[in-house]
Amino acid sequence: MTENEKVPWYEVLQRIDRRIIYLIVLALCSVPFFIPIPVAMEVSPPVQSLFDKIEQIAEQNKSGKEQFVLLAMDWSPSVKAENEPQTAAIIEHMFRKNVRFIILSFYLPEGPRMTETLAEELAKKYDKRYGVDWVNIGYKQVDLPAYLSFIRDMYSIIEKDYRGTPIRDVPMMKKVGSLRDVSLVFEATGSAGYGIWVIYAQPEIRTLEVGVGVTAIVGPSIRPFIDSRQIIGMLEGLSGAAQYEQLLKTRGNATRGMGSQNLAHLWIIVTMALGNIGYFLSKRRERNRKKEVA
Amino acid sequence: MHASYSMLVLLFIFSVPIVYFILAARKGKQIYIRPIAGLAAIDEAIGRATEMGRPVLYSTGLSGLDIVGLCSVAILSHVAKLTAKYDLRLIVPVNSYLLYPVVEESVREAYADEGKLDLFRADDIVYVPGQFPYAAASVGIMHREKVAANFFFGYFAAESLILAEAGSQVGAIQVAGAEDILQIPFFITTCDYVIIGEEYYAATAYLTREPTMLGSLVGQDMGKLTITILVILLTLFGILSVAFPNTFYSNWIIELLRL
Amino acid sequence: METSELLKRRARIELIVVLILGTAICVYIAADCIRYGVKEGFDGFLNRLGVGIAAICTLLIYSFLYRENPFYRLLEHILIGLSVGYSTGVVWTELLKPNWFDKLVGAEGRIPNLLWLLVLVPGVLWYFQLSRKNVWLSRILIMFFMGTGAGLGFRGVFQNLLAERGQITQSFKSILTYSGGSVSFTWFNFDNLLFIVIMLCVLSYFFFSFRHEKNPVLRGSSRLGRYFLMICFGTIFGTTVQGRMSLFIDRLTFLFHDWLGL
Amino acid sequence: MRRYIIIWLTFIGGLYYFLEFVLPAESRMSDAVTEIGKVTLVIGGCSFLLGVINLMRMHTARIALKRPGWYNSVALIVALFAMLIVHLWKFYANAQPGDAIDKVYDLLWNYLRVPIDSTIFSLLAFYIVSAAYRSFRIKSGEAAIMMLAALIVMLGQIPLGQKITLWLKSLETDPQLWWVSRLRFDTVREWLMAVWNGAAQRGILFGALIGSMALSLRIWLSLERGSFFDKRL
Repeated sequence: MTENEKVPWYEVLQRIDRRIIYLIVLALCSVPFFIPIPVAMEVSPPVQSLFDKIEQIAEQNKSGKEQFVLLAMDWSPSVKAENEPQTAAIIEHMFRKNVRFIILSFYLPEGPRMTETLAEELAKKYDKRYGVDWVNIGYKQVDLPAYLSFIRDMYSIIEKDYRGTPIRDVPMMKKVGSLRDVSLVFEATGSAGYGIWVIYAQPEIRTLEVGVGVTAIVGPSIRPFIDSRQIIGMLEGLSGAAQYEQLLKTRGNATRGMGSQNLAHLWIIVTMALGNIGYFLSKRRERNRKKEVA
Repeated sequence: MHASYSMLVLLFIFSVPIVYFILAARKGKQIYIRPIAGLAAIDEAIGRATEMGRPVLYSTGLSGLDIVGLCSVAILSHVAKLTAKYDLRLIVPVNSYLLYPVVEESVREAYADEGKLDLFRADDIVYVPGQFPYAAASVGIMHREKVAANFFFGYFAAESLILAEAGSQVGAIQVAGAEDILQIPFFITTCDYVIIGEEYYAATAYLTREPTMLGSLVGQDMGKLTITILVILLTLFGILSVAFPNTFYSNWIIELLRL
Repeated sequence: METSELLKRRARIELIVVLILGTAICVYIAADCIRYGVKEGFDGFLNRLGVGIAAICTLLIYSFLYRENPFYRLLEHILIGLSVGYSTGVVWTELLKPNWFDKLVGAEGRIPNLLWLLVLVPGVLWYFQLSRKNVWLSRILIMFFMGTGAGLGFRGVFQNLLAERGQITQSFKSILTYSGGSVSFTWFNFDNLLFIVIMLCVLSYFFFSFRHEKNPVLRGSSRLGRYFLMICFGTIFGTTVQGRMSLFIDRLTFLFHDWLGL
Repeated sequence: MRRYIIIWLTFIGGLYYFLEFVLPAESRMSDAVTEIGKVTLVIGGCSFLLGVINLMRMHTARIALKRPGWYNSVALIVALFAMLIVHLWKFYANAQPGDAIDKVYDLLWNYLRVPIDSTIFSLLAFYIVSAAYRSFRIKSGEAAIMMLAALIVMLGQIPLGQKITLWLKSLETDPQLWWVSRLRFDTVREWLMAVWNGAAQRGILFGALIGSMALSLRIWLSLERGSFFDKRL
């Protein structure tokens, strides 16, 4: 196709320069920072059942023996965009309902560190104190054998909390005998970290339920575990966190982010359509040209 | 928590065929593995590359010295034999320093087997650490060398999208295979053929005719057959226990599994 | 000749744009730091300077989308250095010091227990990976850990399949519902039947040692299985779009909200 | 001789945990789990210097030979030791949140590590848009099905997409047309995810679990011994 022959419009459709596409993504994602876009969403069942589980723990704590929540924070800065709002929503809900929780990670040192800053920010809003309302054990590098010993006796491999104070001296830990006092493990992860809690911990401790906050790409592979109730609740990417914030009636980062998600998704659907229209038309033109030649 | 009887029985049912078929295959018993469509696509891609006379790129992704990486090396030696036979240049970017010597040795051996050792260029086996530097380097090679065919076999993470999309822009014919299914959707949109999940190991067994892998695959098929039968029985007994409540007072299979 | 002229012109334009943008950003950061410095003292100044540096790093990395450039490569190497430095430091402070060194030297009143020195014997084997001659020594440790991993793998597989809420035990789905003496086929049962059919077809796709010519049922079910797999991959593509977009939106929130204060 | 040592060590490594799982509780096998856990944890931890040594070997060579981009290696080494030293200094000085060293640590962490890490990863948002635009072509029936599923999932997960079909929700109570209200984007997405995708994922999961069990068996019994893996390993 020599330069001077006018390029048919549907060829142009398929060859818009990469950088123009990127500029439009940048523009569309920036719009909701200035113009509000509707962000109300329908709450999906996995998000609702995780919300109900924490409500149920709060009710039980009023009457029976206090149950705690374990936050397994296996996420790193590269996936903080999705896991951080999820963790913030869960922590806010627990602070509201006076449910006490333990933060730790067996995979990544970064997770507990970033969760601690979240907890301290939210603690100011609900005047909660470290050591009394939540404990951060930080990162413990653990292989499977050590993990099994953790399930059977929590204090076997936990010596100190992340600030260095011996674990026995932390006021809240006096009420936590073993993993049997934990009735929900909330695992926030960018990869398939939920496996060890679902496969190894739950069969040993019947009362333990597992909820996960995962990046959107991992969401679909969690569904068989939700079907078998090995996992009772899931926050799937930013929309999962936004739905949870909607249940809490707060307007956090996730809800703000959904405005940009709206326009970004619509733009991707438009580009897919453009690409395919151009593709079909140019294929039909080729068939016509072949018919003329034949 | 210790194994319940049903777990012990299932462990027995799964393990025996695997060990039996591995040992049988070792003794030379002929094992049938159905042809994997993806492998025909490899030959077609190499044919296309010889027509165009352009180099071929084979990426092992982020795989290290583990089962996934070694299977990728097995498929690589098959591809290397083909490129040697048709005098094509083969470029292999590798991400793991542990896998790098294994890759180099396998390609050199393949070129030697075809008697084309003079064609083998050691600096075509490129070592690039880091996830995104690896993707950027491979994309650079695709554009500079105008590669005719791309092969992606091994463990891929988020950078699969960058590699496959750049490859389809260069107009190369692409075949991919990954055991981890999270990246398969991106390979499907950009490649001509994709080997999915377990097929990845079947492709290695089909190519290398390795007795351990062949026997293990047949043994695993028996395990999958057991699960299929178990699920069908579970459903059947479920229907019977509802349709004829007096004879089948409960779903026997469930009680059996709970022993 | 003509293209090199074009290239030179383009390079000049790029340089001018980069200079203008660069000075504008630096001026804004300087003003911002001074403003906070006055208002909140040195802490505020340091904080805003940090936010300014983070914003510059973010913009430099996004310049990679326009064209490959040395800044992107530099920041990538800094990231690798920071993460390896951090993880090395953390393994010492979180794992080796409390679980090994403290017990060895008997910190906090515990009696020193020299037995822990024996742990170094296998521990050192890792480093034979670097030596050419006796790499096999490091292979002992790798294979031992693979062995323990394999041993534990059995527990993992069977507890996942057959535990009280296992994948097989929960694959029992009622196809007919019995209510008040009558048997009915509700929407719930339809979903269950559909679930089992799709699951078995997808599982049949991964059968490798059966001849498709001999058993047509398998040929049909595995072809169906591949179509069902496509639906599964479609859902993964759909959710990944949302996942990747939120990564960029999070950076935009940082730039607009934290840095520019909009 | 070396091979037999490795084979037996692998077998013994796996044997304890295999028996601990298989034998019933009375076998008192699992009492030692906590002790063994502590020792294996430390042995595993001892390998932590490997990463640093490999990086240093590669990058000091690049600096010595003045290869192109050697200044990047200098930056890498400086960043590595900066983070390591600050981390250890903060630990041993037992710094409280207000101290100077803690501020330097926050500067390195919040304003260098986190932004670079999350920004590099966010480049993927642009690549997925260009992949959707330039490569996601409906070339075959399979691609058409995949595209349809992707569209439903995408529209069902964003507020605007859900709003398109939200008006159907009013029909929920209507005796005849109640099922029409189930055809909203978000309910169809949930149905697609839970049933179609869930079933396919469980099918894949069964295959993967049996595959991992076969792999465990082969490694534990060193059945890989005769295969080409062993020559390579």
